[in-house]
Order: sequence, then structure tokens, then C-alpha cells
Amino acid sequence: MDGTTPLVEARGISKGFFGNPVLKAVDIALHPGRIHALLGENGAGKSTLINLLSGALQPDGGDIRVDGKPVTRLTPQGARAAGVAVVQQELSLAAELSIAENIGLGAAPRRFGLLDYRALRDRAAAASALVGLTEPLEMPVGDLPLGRRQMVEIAKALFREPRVLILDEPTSSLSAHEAGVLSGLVRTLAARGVAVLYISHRLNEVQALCDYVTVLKDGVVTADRSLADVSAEGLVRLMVGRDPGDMFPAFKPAAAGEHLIRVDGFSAGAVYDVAFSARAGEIVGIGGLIGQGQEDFLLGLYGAIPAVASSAAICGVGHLLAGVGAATAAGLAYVPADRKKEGLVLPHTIAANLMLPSLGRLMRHGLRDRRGEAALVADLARQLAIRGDTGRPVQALSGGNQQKVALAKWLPLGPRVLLLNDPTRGVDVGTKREIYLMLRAFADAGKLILLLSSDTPELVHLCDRVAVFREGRVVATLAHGNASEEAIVGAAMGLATKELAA
Amino acid sequence: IKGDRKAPFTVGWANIYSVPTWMKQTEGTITDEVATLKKAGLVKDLMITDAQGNAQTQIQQIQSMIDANLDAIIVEAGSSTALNRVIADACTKGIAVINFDSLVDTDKLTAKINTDSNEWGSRAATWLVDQLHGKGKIVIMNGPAGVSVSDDRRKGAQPVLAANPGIEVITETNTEYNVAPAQEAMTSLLFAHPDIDGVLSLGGALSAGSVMAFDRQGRAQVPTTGENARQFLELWKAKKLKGWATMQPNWLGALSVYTAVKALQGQDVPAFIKVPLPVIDDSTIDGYLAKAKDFPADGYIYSSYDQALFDKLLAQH
Amino acid sequence: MKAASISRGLLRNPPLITLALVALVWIVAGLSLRGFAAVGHLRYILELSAIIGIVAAGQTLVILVGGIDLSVGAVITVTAILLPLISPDWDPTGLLGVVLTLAIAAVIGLANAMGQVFLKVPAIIMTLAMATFLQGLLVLIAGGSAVSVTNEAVIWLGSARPFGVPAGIIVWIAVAAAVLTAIHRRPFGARLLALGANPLAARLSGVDVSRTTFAVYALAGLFSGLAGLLVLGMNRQGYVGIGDPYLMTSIAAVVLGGTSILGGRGSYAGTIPGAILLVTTTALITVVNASPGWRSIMFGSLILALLLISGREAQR
Amino acid sequence: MTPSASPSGSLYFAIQRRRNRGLGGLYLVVAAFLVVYGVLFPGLLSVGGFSKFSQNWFPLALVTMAQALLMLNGGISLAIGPLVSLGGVVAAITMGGPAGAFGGLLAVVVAGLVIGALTGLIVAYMRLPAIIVTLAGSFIITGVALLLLPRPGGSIPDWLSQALAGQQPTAFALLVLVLCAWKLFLATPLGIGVYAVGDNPVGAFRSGVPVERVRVVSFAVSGLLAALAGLFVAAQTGSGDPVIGTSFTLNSIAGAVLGGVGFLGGKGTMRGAIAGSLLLSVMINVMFFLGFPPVAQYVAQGVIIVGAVAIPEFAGRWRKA
Ligand SMILES: Nc1ncnc2c1ncn2[C@@H]1O[C@H](COP(=O)(O)OP(=O)(O)OP(=O)(O)O)[C@@H](O)[C@H]1O
Ligand SMILES: Nc1ncnc2c1ncn2[C@@H]1O[C@H](COP(=O)(O)OP(=O)(O)OP(=O)(O)O)[C@@H](O)[C@H]1O
Ligand SMILES: [Mg+2]
Ligand SMILES: [Mg+2]
Repeated sequence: MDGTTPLVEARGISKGFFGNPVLKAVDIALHPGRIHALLGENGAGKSTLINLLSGALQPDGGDIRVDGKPVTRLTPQGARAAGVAVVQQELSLAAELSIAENIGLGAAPRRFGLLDYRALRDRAAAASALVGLTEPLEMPVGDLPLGRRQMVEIAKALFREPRVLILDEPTSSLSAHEAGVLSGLVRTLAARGVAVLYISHRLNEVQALCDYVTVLKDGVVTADRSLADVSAEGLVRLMVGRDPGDMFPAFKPAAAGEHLIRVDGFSAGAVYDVAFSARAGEIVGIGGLIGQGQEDFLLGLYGAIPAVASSAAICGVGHLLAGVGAATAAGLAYVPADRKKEGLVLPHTIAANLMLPSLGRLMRHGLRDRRGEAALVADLARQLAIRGDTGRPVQALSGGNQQKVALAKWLPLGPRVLLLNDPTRGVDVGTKREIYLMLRAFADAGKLILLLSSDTPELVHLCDRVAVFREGRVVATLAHGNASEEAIVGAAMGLATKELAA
Repeated sequence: IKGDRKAPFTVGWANIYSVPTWMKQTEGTITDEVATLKKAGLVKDLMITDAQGNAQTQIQQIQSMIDANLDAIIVEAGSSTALNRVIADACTKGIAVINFDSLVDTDKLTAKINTDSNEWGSRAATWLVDQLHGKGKIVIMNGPAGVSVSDDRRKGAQPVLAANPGIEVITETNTEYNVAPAQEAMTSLLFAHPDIDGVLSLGGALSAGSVMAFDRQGRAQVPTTGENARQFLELWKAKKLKGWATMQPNWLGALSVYTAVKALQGQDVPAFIKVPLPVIDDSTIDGYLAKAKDFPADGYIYSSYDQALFDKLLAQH
Repeated sequence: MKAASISRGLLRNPPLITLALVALVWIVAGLSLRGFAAVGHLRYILELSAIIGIVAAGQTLVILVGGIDLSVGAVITVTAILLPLISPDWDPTGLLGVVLTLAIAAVIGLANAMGQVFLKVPAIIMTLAMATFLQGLLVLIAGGSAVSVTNEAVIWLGSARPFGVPAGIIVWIAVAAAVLTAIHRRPFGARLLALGANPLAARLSGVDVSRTTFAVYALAGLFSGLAGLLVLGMNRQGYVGIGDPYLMTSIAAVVLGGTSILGGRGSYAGTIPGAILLVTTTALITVVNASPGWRSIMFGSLILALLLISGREAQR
Repeated sequence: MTPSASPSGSLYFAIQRRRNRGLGGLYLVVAAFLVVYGVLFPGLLSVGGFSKFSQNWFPLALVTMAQALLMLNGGISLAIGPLVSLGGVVAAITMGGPAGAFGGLLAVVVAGLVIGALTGLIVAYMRLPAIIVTLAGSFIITGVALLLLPRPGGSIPDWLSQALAGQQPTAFALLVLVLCAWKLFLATPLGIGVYAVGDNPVGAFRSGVPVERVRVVSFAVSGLLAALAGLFVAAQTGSGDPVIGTSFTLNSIAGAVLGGVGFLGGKGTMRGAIAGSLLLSVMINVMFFLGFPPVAQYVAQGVIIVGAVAIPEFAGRWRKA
């Protein structure tokens, strides 16, 4: 190895929940100045491992060493004192507090026992500047869109001036541009000698950024090596243990079906005066920087927020849909981006979540048909490879598996239009591929798919065309051939839209 | 407050809680009295506040009455101590303050009007001891804890009970002065104690609850004291029990208004107007029940009153 | 291993724990207190529990959906006072009066829901304001005329004992069956729980928030009304304040039964023993001869002790 | 790149300004009521009139703060009222005795802090729902108050009554003082923690906020405020009453919710809660001066409470539309 003492190290560490082992004798060492990737499928135990390294959980066996010395009981405070900072996914923010207060939470500078707001402002501003956070520092975090909150979370970690920075899927809700800012930042930090542990399901990112990789599979380390000579395919092989095959299904242009959505002068939330139409069998991508109205566009179509249009026809209905009930009845389904807050009822069981939209469809003698429901749930779980007992609370699933549940629950309704808001966020490559295949199959079966995504390659490879949003309007519509990553990002940034428009 | 203020007067009634039926009936006697006095050109207006059971709010409302410079304030107190200071303030402003039924501790006001709670307790206890010939097991039913009326009645009974060692107090209850909780409590006691010889119930609708508990559990009725609640009087007659009741006449309210006006006119009024307890027993109950239909089903059948009675009461010293 | 996991499962089942607690308290009290274990006494405890249980049925639904109903006490009082006033003389069965009164109670519940759905007023404020409003109404209607209950149906409710089982308990069993079915075997229940646990996700999944809210609060009003009739039947007389004790007890029964006060988790199955537990505790305190201060302390401590055993909530 | 809006301006005050967001409607309603009150009773503008008015509002403001503090960190208390009674009782029985006014004050402070902290310990470490723990607590505390003082009585030195509830606006000054103390508390790591713990306990824990300690301290401070409200009521009335506080429980919740404090924790502001309590208090006086009979008082109270929540909501919707 490179000879330095690891700043933080886990040796033979293991952890289980309710008797189910999640990590089995895992070793990992974080060295200064090294960008260390942690890879694994959904549920492999990555988040669990970092929770152990940051003191949020206690290991069942093995030990954690800081600067080579074993610590007996690592707490969040202890980890922070040791210089470990973790970026959770928007998890540790308090909505009512300002950006600055959130950044400083638990580690704010004090004077005479009180928060020193002046020092906090300066240091929080510095941390925000590093991640490109331009919102006023006094703004409550609750007012920020998801992607920006993620940046706050990262700034919060930087604020602690960490020696070890752990990033758990930091880019999953970031657009390409913001992800680029982050990559640059990570490199700078590493150059300053910070040890970085980087978890992501976006393998191209990992390859471009990281020096070293540890791969977890079913709770054991299957690879622990330098990334220098590993190709993207090689990475996937390390993770899933077999040949990856093509990531994206072969593109097939849509056969011109009937118009399922046609709106003119459509406004909702942050969206103004958009004209849009789409046909059965299409996959239409929706792109742009984070928070340019893309989400409000989907929500408005879905009837979940108030919307107006000069003319509208949706699934044969001659006007905008009045509410979610009307939308689902008309054949629309919406899969939200923030699965924890909007997509799932976390404390309820997987089965209950899967049944929620189709309640009342399986009835016998006026009562719910338990057996029928159980069969349906089992069928859905099999279709999406959700393993294990469906009687568990959905919050016990790893993020990727939660995403599958959020998608699968709509299938029994047989929707004709799928409004998907970043459906592969936090999903591992294997599952991503399954989802892509599924989307392709849906489109082939004559469904219309609106795919809002922060993962630009998805837009490039899957979509018949991509509508790029900027400041609440569609600034470009790029047809499949023209929609390269550069073109999409360029349009999103407001560059040369005219020339690129198809 | 010697005649500084000129008729017609504005009168305020600072009620602690206007929803219970007893209060509604009392309000009735007050408004009747005010109507009469209006005709005589003595009263201009009546303002009623309802503190919703909150003594703190009552202070605030009395303060508002002072601010509005009313001529007289009638107080039904929500606490025997809490209003002392604000009442004293009112008096220094020359406002006539009359307190009735639920009394305050202070003497710095125009007049207090009430029956004697101690006497209530002692006479009820005496009657029950007589009924039992000085020997037997009894249960005592009190009003809510921490309320002075309830406390005073219980205190009044104590010397009588102490003087009659043959009387054994099995247990006591504290409930709101209502039927349902009284019935619940008495039912539990009936199961725990197969032998109860008498019930010393000290007010409100407690006795009705007790009688119903005996009835529903198929137990023979025992001598029971009580108040003039219509339901109790009707049960008393229907179940043919040995009963005794007294009352807190609702016209204490009317008397208070009358007293306030007299005081404002410069007449000397006694600082404490003791209203003799009207007693209901087997000899008088029929008279009361005959009037029953004029009273609410969950109300209190009070004795009749007139100005002559008021004048007589005001004349005592 | 298997046995251990089953017993662990039992320990994590709040309704069962609460039920076991009831059994425990009854056995201990029955062995140590004279008259406690008499059939008549236990039956009486159940009869009283029926009232709380029925009020708490509505309260359970409301709390499951993430709200709270502070107007149940006022609704009980209003129904108890209104029934004699609106029962028509020409209907000897009294059923019409009962139906009318229950309809009014349900409409009050609907009004509670309307404030939340249309005015976006939080449940606690809306129902608190409704309680205040009903108090005003009571000042108007109570004590106005000489009425006592002559309604046959209500008298039957309060005193009949078909096969030795008090009518109140029979009504409770029916309510319990209906509510348990609604929660566990009808889509309504699943929607309710989803709405209580995550309103946003439930709405985006097609749960009709307004309709569910209307249904829940109307049912809460209806059940409170039913309880009001039962109380009226047992006391033969409605009076102002008759419903007051049922506000806090209904909430306490729900929480003692293991339902989360934050909504989204729990069942009426726990509320049932919760109600019995509360009544039993009150009955026990009544027969102890102690000063009011000590009684109050004992009651509070008992609730706390029961909670320690039954209500452990693995918070978030 | 200048990330913060006003690198030159004070972050603290910028945050404070933001916190007024969404409260405009309530402020307007409260101001309207104050104006109406002032017109109906011009004496309000005199020192004496203002003093008396603020005295009657003060205890409600304190208990609303006590309740709002708990609701902000995800709890609630049904024992606020009984604690007020107990605070008054402790003051009334100690201050007359050898302990004197200072000893009495100390006793009240200790009682409030200890009872609050105990409740907090039970809620935080045994993971029991606050609502029912405090319901049980309310019975226990009432019982203790009844044991200490079975019927209203005891006494508060007259000079103290005069000082706190005489003709000077001492109560208002105290309220300002308490508010300053709250601002200071909010500026401590624990104070900020109240919001973080209420909004997102897991996240707060991971950020290094001592979640349990924040809960316990909140309950203790809340207990202190309630007990001090009791002390003030005792001074105002000159004596103790073991059941005087009962209705403060619901009123404190109403005040806090009116002021926009949410139930699930982390949402709302103390200034909103104070405004809510002021509305509840001034409403009583306005209804009196308008000459409302009791029926109308009840109905109007219901309508005002609903309206104060609904109108800002609608105003917000119109502004958006
Ligand atoms: N607190 C818990 N209780 C029960 N099971 C848990 C708990 N935390 C994690 N698990 C289980 O441990 C396994 C590993 O979860 P973990 O979150 O570490 O996966 P991950 O590698 O981060 O997945 P993803 O890529 O989806 O984020 C999962 O199967 C999950 O169900
Ligand atoms: N109450 C719970 N019961 C069981 N498991 C839980 C519970 N809460 C959290 N977990 C587990 O803790 C793990 C870490 O939580 P976290 O929300 O970070 O998940 P994650 O897998 O990283 O999801 P995401 O990718 O969306 O961030 C989850 O994977 C989940 O398995
Ligand atoms: Mg993870
Ligand atoms: Mg994940």
C-alpha cells in the first residue's frame, strides 16, 4: 500500500439487524488524499458501513481504528472529533432552520456559550461557496428543492473541515452541472490530504473520480483494489459478479400512436406557458438543471398542484385533470423523486405500500380479498426482484429497493401514462438496467412515458426526444439523435439553444 | 359607596361559567330582577360575562367591568381567593360589589350573600344520624376537591359525625356535582360494600346519581340527603325513599342585584347576608314537585321569592 | 427459537399487551378487593367501558388519520340534551329521535372535516373551536324547557339486558366489529393509515384526502352521538357537562392501546382493552379511602405505570 | 461568487426577519383587535390600563411559550395547567413562611425545573408518548397541589403583589425579559437543537446534537415557565389556589397552534405563539366591550379562532394565485 497510516479504518467489522447479518467481517481503510469508492448493489450494506464509521451505529464485532488506534465506542460526536464528516442524503437537515444554521448544526462556532452568528456566517458562506450554493444563507432549508438541499448537506460536511469525508450517493439528485462542481471539489479536497469515501451508483462518475475501490457483495468485501486499470465493464463485473451486457436496451423509435397528452399555454407552479404534446409509445425525456420547473410540470399534469392551460387533452379527457383521483382514473401514474417523503409510507409494510393505489380493486363480499392481495403482492415483488418478506416495513429496505416498490405499486392499475420523476435515483446498475428494460417494454406496449431525470445518459439513450426546461419554460426539444449529453447540458445552461434545437 | 352614583345604574354579572343549568336558572332570576328594576327606572343595563370556568379570565373580565366603569358588579366566584385583589380595586373605585353563592375570602366588598355551608353540612348530617338512630355505615359524597363550598359543607358535617361514634364513614367520594360520575362512583362502592346504611350527599345532583346506582343494582334504598335537583326530588318520590334536601336558592342572583341597587342608592346593607336554608322533607316535597314542570328536567326547583323576602333579608344585622 | 420469536411477537403487539394488562389488573384486584370480581361488577365495568370504547372508536379513527377530535365531549353533551327535545311524541319507539340525533352528531363531525378540508384549519383548532361553539349552542338549548327522557329506544339502551348482557355492551360489540372490519378488512382502513403516516405520499398514490377526512370525522361525530345516547339512557337525564369526562379518557384509551398519537400506526383492537383499563383504574381508585390529593396521585401513577408496561413507543 | 445574500449585513437579523414569514396575517388580525380594543377602551393607552391589560395576558403568554417550546421539539404537555396551579401553591405556602419571598421564588423555580425535567427524562429515555405521560403527570401534579394546599389559601407578600401586579407595567417588562432570554436560549447549541430535534431527530443525532438532552432541557424550561406563570398568578391574586390553572392547558395549546406552531415538531416560531396568546387574551376584552352576551361570546370565540387560522391561509393562497 501507499505506506501512510489510514485515518480511519475498520477491521473485521460486522453488523446485523434482528439477527440478519448485513456486514460480515468487512475491512476498509481510508487513507489521506485518496478518493476511495465504495460500490455494491442495493442492500449490499454500504450505508450501514458508513453509519458504523461515523458512529451512528455500533458494530456487533470487529473494531474501528482512528489514526491506527482502536476506539471502543464511536459516537457521532466522537467521529466528528476525529474529523469524520458524512454527507447523508438530505437526511440530517431541519426544514425550519436557515441554511447557515443547518450547516453549523452540532458544530457551530460559539462565543460565551452562544452561537457566534458572525463567525457562522463567514464560515458557512465559505463552505457554501465551495459547493456553489448561491441561495441566501438565512433562507430556511425547507424552501429549497431537493437537489439544493443536497448541496447544503455537502456544505454542512465541509463546514466541519473534515479529515475524512464520506459521501453517500451525493450526486443522485444532482444534475450533471452540479455533479461536475462536486467532482472538482472532491479532487481539491483530496489534493489537500482529505480522505474521501465515495458511494455512488453512477459508475462513469466513479471511474472518472476515484483512485481506489472496495466492493461489497452480500455483506462481504469482494474486491479491494486500485481503480487505475479497471474499465467500466470491469467495475460492473466486480459488483455483480458477471458480465454486464449493455446498460441500455437498444433504442427503437416510437411508432406514431395517438396523442395522449396535448397541452397549450400550460402553467403550474414554476412552469409558465408551456406547449407540449406526446404520443402513446413514446419515451419523452425531461431535462435541465435542477429546479427549473420540471417537477411542477409533471405534478401539474397529474393534478397534484393547481394548473391552468389554454387548451388541454389528456388521455381522452378534454381538460386538465382536477386532482390525483381523476388522474389515476384517467390512466396516469406518478412516481415521485423523493421516495421517502412523497413516494412511500415508510413505516408501513412493503405489501401495504404495494397495495395502496389498487385498494378496492380486489374485493370479496365487500371485504378485501386477502388471498388475492397476497398473490398480487407476491407477483409484483417477483417482477421487480424485491427479495424477502413483504411484511417488513418498507423503511427497512435499502434505497434502491425502496425505489422499486415506489414504481411497482402502480403496475396493477395498468396506467397508460407514466410520469416518472428520477426513477433510478440511488438504484444500483443491475436494477437500473431492469428498470430501463421495463420502461422500454412499457413504451413498446403503447404506454407513454415522461421521464424526468438528473442522469443525463438516461435521457440520451432511452428517449425519443428530450424537452429541456429552463426557468419554467421549454427552451429546447432535442430529438433522439441530436440529444447528446453536451447538447442537453448546453441547452440547460442557456447556451446556444437555437442552433441545437431539432 | 354612599350615593355617589346616580340611578339608573349599569350592572355587571361576572359569572364563572354560564353553561350549567343551575347558572342558567340563576341568570333567569337575575334578568327578571333587572327587568323589574328597569321598569322602576333604577337599572339601565345588564352586562354578563362568562369566564368559562377560568378564574384568571374572570379577573380579566372584572377588570374590564372596572375599566368600563359599571356601577355594580355581581360576582359568582371561580376561586375563593383569586378575585380578592381585583374586587378590592373595584371597591376603591366606588363600584358596588356583591358576591353570592361561591364566595371569596376577602371582606373588602359591599356584601356577600349566601346560605351557610357549614350549617348545610351539619343539618344534613344531623338528619342522617337521626334516621339511623346514631348507628350505621355511611358513605359521604362530596363535590370537587379544592373547591371551598364543597369543603365547607364537609367541615360542617364533621362535628356531628364525631359526636356520634356509632356512625362509621366507610368512604368518601369527590366528583363534579353531576349525576353520571356520582352514579359511577356509587356503583363501584356498592360492590365493594354490601352494607351501606345511609348516604350523606352534600349537594348538586350527586344524590340522584346515588339513588340510581342503588336502583340499578337492585339494592334497597337507604336514607339519603341531597339538594333540590328536580331529578332527585322525583326519584325520592318515585322510589319512596327517606330523603332530606336543602338548597342554594337560585334567587340568590336576583337578591344580589337588588342588594347592589339598594347599596348604590345609599341604603346600609349587611356585609354578610345570610340566607336561611330552605329545607325539603316529606312534608314539603309535594309542594315542590307540584311546581316541577316549570323547571328544567336537569334543573333545581327553588323556593319562591319576592321583594318582601328580600327586604326582610336586607334588614337583618 | 420459534417460541422465543412468537413471544417476542406478542410483546410487540400493543393490543395483546394491553389485554394482558387488563387480565392482570382484574386478577390482582379480584383477589385483593371484596366485591371486585363479582360478575355484576365486572359487567358494570364493561358497561361503562362501552361508552368510552364507543367514543374512542371515533377517536381512534381520527388519531389514526393523524388528527385529534377535541369536540367529542361537547358532541356527547349536545346529543344527550338534544334527544328529548327533538324526539317526536307520535313515535312511540323513539327510534326517529335517535336517528335524528345521530344524524346531527354526524353533521357536526362533517363540519369539523369541512373546516380542515376547505379552510385548512388544523384538526386540533377546528375541533376545539367546534367544542366552544357547541357550548354556546348549549347555553341556548339547555335548561330551556322541562324535558326528561321518555324515548323508549334510549331507555332500552340504558337499561335492557338481553341474555344478561347490558344493551350498551351489545352496541359496543357491534361498533367494535364494524370499526375493526373497516380498519383491517376494508380499503378505507388502509387509506386511513397511509394518510396518517404520510399524507403527501398517500395523496400522490390516489388516496382522496378530503373524502377520507369527511368520512372519519363524520364517524367520530356519529360514535360520540351514540355514546351520548348511551350515557343518557344510563342516567335518564342529560345535563350540561355530561360529556366532559369523555374527552381525555377517549384519547387516553387510544394511546394506552398502543396507537401512535402521531397517526398512521395502531388499531382499534388496542383501544378496546385501553378503555376497560381506564374504567377499571377509576373504579379501583373510587373504593380506596384516601384524600382527594392522594387519589389524584394514585390515578396518575397507575396510568403512568400501565403506560410503562404497554405503551413503549419506538419513536421514529 | 458571493454566496450569501448579505455578506455585509447581519446573518442573525436576516434569519430573524425570515422567521416572520407566514405570520403577517396573524399579526394583522391581532393588530386589528388591539386597535378595536383601544378605540372601545381608550384607557388602554394609560399606564394603569396598559399595566392591567398586560397583567391579564402575561400568564397566558408564559404558558403558551411553555407549550410552544415543547411542541417545537415534537412534544406536548397536558400538565401545563396543573403546573401553574402547583407553582402558585408553592409560592403561596412558602412566601408567607420563614423562607420569605426569595426562598419562595427559589422553591417555585426548583419545583418547575425538577418536575419538567422528570417528565422530560421519562419521555426522552423511555420513549413514551409525551401526550399521555403528561396526562398522567397532570393528575399527579394536581394531587400534589391538593395535598400541599387542600383549599385555596396561603398568601403572597403584599409588596410582591404590588410590584408584579400593581399599577406599573412590570408584567410587560418581564415578558420582554423572558423573550430576550428565549432569544438567548435559541442562540445556544441546545436551543437550535430544539428545532433540529423536533424536525428530524435522526438527522439531529447524526449531526451531533444531543437529542435526549435537548428534550429534557426543553421539558425542564417549559416546566419552569409554567411554574413561574403560577407564581405570577399567585402574586396577582394574593394567594394560592390548587385548581386555578386547569384551563391553561387547552389555552396554551390553542395559543401556540393559533400562532402557527405545528404538532409534529420543528415548525413554528415563538413570536407566533406569543401573538396567538395575545389574540386569545385581547379577544376576551373586546367581546366584553362590544357587550356580547355569553352565547355570542362562545360563538364568536369559535369563529375568531378558526378565522385567525383560516384567513392567513386564504390570504396566502390569494397572493400566490
Ligand atoms: N435498521 C435496520 N433494520 C433492519 N434492517 C436494516 C437496517 N438497516 C439496514 N438494514 C438492512 O441491511 C441491508 C443493507 O442496507 P444498506 O442500507 O446498508 O444498503 P446499501 O448498500 O446502502 O443499499 P443502497 O445502495 O440501496 O443504498 C439491507 O438489506 C437493509 O434491509
Ligand atoms: N426503522 C427502520 N427499520 C429498518 N431499517 C431501517 C430503518 N430506518 C432505516 N433503516 C435502514 O437504514 C439504512 C440507512 O438509511 P438510509 O435512509 O440512509 O438508506 P439508503 O439505503 O442510503 O437509502 P437512500 O439511498 O435513499 O439514501 C436504510 O437502508 C435502511 O435499510
Ligand atoms: Mg445506502
Ligand atoms: Mg441508497
